[in-house]
Amino acid sequence: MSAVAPTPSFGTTTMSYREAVRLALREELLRDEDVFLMGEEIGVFEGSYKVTAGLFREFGPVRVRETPISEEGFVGAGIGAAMLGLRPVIEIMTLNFILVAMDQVVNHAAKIRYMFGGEVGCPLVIRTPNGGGSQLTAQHSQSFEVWFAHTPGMKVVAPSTPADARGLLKAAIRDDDPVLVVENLQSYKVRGEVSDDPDEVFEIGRARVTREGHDITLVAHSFAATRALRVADRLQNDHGVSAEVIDLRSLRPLDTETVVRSVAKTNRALCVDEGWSTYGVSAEITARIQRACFDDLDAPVERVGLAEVPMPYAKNLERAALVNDEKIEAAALSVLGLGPDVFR
Amino acid sequence: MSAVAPTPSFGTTTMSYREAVRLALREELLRDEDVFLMGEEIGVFEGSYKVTAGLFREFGPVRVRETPISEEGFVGAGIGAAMLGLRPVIEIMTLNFILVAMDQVVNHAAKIRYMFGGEVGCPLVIRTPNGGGSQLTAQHSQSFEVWFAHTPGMKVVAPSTPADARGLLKAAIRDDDPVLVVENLQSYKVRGEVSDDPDEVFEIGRARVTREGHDITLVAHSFAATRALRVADRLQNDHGVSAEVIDLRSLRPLDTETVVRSVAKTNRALCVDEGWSTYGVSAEITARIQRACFDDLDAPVERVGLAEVPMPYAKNLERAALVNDEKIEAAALSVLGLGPDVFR
Amino acid sequence: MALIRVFEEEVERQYKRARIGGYCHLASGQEGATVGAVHPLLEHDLLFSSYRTHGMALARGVDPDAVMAELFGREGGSAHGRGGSMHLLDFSKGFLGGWGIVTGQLPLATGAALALNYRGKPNAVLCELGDAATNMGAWHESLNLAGIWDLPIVFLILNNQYGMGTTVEKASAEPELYKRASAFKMHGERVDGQDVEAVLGAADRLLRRAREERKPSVLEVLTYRYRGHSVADPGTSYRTEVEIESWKERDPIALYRQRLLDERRVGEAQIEAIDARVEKRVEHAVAFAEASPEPPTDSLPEHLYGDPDSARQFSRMRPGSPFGERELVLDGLGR
Amino acid sequence: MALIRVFEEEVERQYKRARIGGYCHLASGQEGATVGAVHPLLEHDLLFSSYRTHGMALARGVDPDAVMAELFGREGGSAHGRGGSMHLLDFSKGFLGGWGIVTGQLPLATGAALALNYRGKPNAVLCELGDAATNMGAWHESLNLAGIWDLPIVFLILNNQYGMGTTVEKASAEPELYKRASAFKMHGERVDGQDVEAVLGAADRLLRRAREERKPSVLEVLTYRYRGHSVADPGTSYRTEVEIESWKERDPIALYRQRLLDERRVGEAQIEAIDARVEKRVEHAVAFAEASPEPPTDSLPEHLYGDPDSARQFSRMRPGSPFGERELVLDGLGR
Ligand SMILES: Cc1ncc(C[n+]2csc(CCOP(=O)(O)OP(=O)(O)O)c2C)c(N)n1
Ligand SMILES: Cc1ncc(C[n+]2csc(CCOP(=O)(O)OP(=O)(O)O)c2C)c(N)n1
Ligand SMILES: [Mg+2]
Ligand SMILES: [Mg+2]
Repeated sequence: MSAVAPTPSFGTTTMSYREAVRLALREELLRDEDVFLMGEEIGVFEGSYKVTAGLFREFGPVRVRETPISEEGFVGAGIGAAMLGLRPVIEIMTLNFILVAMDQVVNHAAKIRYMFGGEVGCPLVIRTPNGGGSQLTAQHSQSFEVWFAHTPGMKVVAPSTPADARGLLKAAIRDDDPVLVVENLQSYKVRGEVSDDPDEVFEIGRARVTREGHDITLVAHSFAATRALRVADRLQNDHGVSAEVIDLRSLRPLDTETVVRSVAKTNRALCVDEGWSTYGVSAEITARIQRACFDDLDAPVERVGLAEVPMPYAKNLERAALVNDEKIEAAALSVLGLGPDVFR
Repeated sequence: MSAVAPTPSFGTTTMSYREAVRLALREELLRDEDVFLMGEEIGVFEGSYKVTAGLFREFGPVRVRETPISEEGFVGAGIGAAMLGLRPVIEIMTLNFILVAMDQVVNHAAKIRYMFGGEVGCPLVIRTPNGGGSQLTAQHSQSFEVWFAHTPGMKVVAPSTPADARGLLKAAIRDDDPVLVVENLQSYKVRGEVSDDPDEVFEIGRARVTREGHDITLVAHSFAATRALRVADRLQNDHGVSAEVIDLRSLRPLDTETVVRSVAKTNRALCVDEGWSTYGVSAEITARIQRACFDDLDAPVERVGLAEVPMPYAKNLERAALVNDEKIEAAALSVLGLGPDVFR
Repeated sequence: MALIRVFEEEVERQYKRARIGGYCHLASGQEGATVGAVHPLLEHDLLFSSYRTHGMALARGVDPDAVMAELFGREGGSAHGRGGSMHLLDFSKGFLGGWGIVTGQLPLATGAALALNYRGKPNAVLCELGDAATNMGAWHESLNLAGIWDLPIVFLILNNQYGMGTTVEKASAEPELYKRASAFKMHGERVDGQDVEAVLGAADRLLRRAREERKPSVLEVLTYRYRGHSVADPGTSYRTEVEIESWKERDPIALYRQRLLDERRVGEAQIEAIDARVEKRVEHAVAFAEASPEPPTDSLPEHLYGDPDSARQFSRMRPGSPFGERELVLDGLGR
Repeated sequence: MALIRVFEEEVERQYKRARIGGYCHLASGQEGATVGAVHPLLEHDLLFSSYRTHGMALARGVDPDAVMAELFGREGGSAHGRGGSMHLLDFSKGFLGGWGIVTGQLPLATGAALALNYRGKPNAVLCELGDAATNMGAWHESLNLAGIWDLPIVFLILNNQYGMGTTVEKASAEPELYKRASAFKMHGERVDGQDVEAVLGAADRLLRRAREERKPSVLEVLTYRYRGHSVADPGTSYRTEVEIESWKERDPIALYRQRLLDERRVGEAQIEAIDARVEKRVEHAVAFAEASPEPPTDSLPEHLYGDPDSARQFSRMRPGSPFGERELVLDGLGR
């Protein structure tokens, strides 16, 4: 399962990220009888974010299983079913709610195979939107996927494009280990080309250089990778800066190799994360870059993240808290020594 | 509450870390009627690790409240009581079990004050042992305190000495915000001097240079800070290396200033963590050092952590997985260019 | 009830004009349940609710101006614009929120009841939750704690028949939710939520029991929301027009008015006067909200920590800190 | 029963000799409950248990050699030395663990029952838990799911009167635990655990019901552990000698033997033969465990991931990786 480019005989279709996720689910439901979906309101209601629209009608209540509000219970049920060889794909309505099921994920799903000496596995997928940006406030706007990436036994992917949303979700479903797939709420409306090849599956653990450049490397995942691409264009147009952009796509495993190769070339790096920076994803990326590229770096690796407060409601406060293109641009210019030192 | 050295008029007593925690609890129970303890088996049973021994007999069932096994329920109850101005000190039997209460801690305790615009607070303490080393295996040997340190609204302290165990726990109890206190299981038997001053309270957010040196800085928290001190002695005795040791003591707030001052002097740093390194505490410390000490560093900042597997049971495997003095020593020599490159 | 109804209708209008954002859960149809349950609370009693909380706050006497301003995200809001629709709060009124995680408020309310006992206060806690919330583990743990600790609390289930789009029958193995109290040897009962006086009677009785006998209980109130789960949900894919209409025929406000008129407890003129007052009150709330300033953008870091030493505690964190984290180490910490 | 008793007595001896480490929970006194409940399982039925699991495993027919070797932390153990006392497992026997988080196994067992239904299998799941575990939220969620989804599962409460040192009365608002099934409209019943045949009869009936009618149920078995909560607990601070002795008078093994003799179903000689066989079996297990090698230290990273592509997936992680993480990116990944 390493096809990266679409097979020549297949065309592509333009679709939204949301549609790409749905397509992946539908294709995998068709492909493998052991695959089933489980989650709150994914049936008649068609999903809180309408990702599963139409699937209940097509596949019925056994393959698309509606659950009560009991994340701990049904995440655990998914794990138990996965131990018996089924391939449950669980939707957690938003990442925030996984906290009530944390014990099942961290103490059970992630531990099972190792703790029992390889005698039983857990081919489980949990997919869930994260992030802020719609005034959903403190309890509904978080991006702590880093916690799962910290957990041996888990795999964590965070696609930013429709093609990746489909190709990585399919990989996750076919993978024999527990995989968390995070889908930033702001990514759902992102549009892009998706291959018509039903077997296009992307390898987990492979970052992608989504834009080549030579002055600075922007490293990001999920919606921040979309932002980084936009900012790279602005940097080019407004400042003549050639930024290389790396979309990590996977947080565990992490493709440090691709990041390091880029920074060895550009000699500067900025890590961007929709979540909080402190003890966040960008801390790990930074730590690895400083070590692997110690002699290459012309400036310290810098980071941009969410303001370190619970997400406030008021529009102006939320806007001030979120990562945005302007902050990334200012930070990049700062790293390049071309703008004020925003890090002070 | 900034007294660091014991007031001259008070002497000190040698005691174990466990006794120091107990002393802090007893003193604060005596000092403030709003303080009460809550947790599983902390009463008649005297605590799974006997930290609360004697307190139930002395203070009775209201001040030392035994709970059923319902971490989500009683952590939440602690938060609710704290909103009304009480100062609950909750014992979670081991950190591993906090996962079932994760939502209450992260989505509630940490968010309350900010989410309600400062109209209500949450002066809650959760204290809990973490770590491995006694063949307790995968579900009982974790150190993911970094997740709470990632959470704005939380404070996280991790004392390594008896004096700190008492002084920081007392500070946590008197603090108006939610504080997680982690007590590594291996620290309970550590002995040391504790001031007889009942009002000796240490400031949260202040790291300590526990050993001065000039060749390399070892940065650690909790039991790893105890190990680092031992290794520093070995480095001195066996290799003539002068290592400075910094005990972080607090993870959020983090005293980067003290770390940076040290590395600016030694020009080399090794971060040690009893937990997993990847996306762990040491990633953040490394990221901050590389930025603040970019021009000072003679070698990349390196990290030593727990092998990235769920903790295995077999003694030899557990020993191989854990951080130990030998690994730290080898890593330090490697950073200094005095030994084989253990990082390859 | 009238105030809540008109207030929420205005909220929906303002939401469509994008002056209110985020999740916004209306409770039109549930006013009888809300007012009936909240009314018997005494001054120092405490109230917790879920995210469907506008009516709860208003019934508890929270200033409509502060509620509307909160929805507008203004400094004059009950949470100074930080909380929004789901996170109203008025500590001075014993209204302890507005919470967004299903069942998250139950352990908190249990702890508040524990605090009342701890302090020897004669008061009680009322904790609202939805029907679907009874399927969460926190429900079980909270009721068990309340049971073994003899806490003065009433768990108020507003059973509006659905948790988003899922019926009670589909989600709960015991759909007669009040019976779940028996797992804790606790008293539970069910009442018609469209009859505000019936709700009031039951709530009053159970709250007294909580205050006087220090005994917890469950009160299930059967009711219905006319609108979708939130303003984003048309509320039609999982239920029929017929069903909605049949509930509207037993509208709690209309029923109560009719009864008051039938029993000659009030006259038409008084009711008209109430309606007029309510309209005015809501207009005033909108005007207040409009006039209230946005929170200053540079107040972003405020209210994160409350301990007076926090700024000093965080003062040494700065070097090497990332962009985005610096809010944390500005002096804005705490109040 | 005899095998379990003697096996666990040997375990305690070996623990004292430090050949077994970690947490180690003995169940002497509970053999009637364990064997009675597990015996009626059919070949493709599934069994989940808590951490007090030696007896469960042995009753299910897991090889005593593999169990003892696991306790010794050897490669020949049922989890190849990775799991220890709390995490026994034998997939081939339908014994799905040995779990350490109180109530953690309930959602898993519920999911296993779901899988049986999904695949149209005629079998059932038996899921053991302790009395104190009924106070956890996961209990509630699991039973509710089992109820609404008509899952073939029996929740087996081994009520040994204590969760560590806390009595059932202190911890559970409804101390008659089987009654808690009513919160899910589920059948629940209670049986004397010292009478192995009574347990067997009840378990058999409820398992049949699960298999044939696809209906979940709760079986509460009253029993007692003679030893402390774990080998680290003397088990005397929270209960009296008198209490312990009174339970020992109704020892399940002695009672059953007496009944068999009284009813002339076996003779003394047969019992002596069993005892001799059991002694031998346990001796054999110890010998096997002693002879089994430690897991190779360089196998530390094995079994972390099972997907055949995992090694490739992780292959690009290496540069910049910290010391301690490198196990992850060696080729030891997976089996
Ligand atoms: C733990 C958790 N899971 C899911 C959600 C998303 N969610 C919000 S409200 C809701 C339905 C709740 O229904 P009910 O308890 O009946 O209350 P109602 O909305 O009808 O007032 C869901 C699923 C959440 N907020 N928290
Ligand atoms: C979530 C969680 N909290 C606490 C513990 C620690 N603990 C282990 S066993 C136990 C007591 C369990 O009692 P019970 O369910 O009655 O089972 P028994 O030990 O009596 O067989 C406790 C508190 C745990 N393992 N998991
Ligand atoms: Mg509802
Ligand atoms: Mg028990």
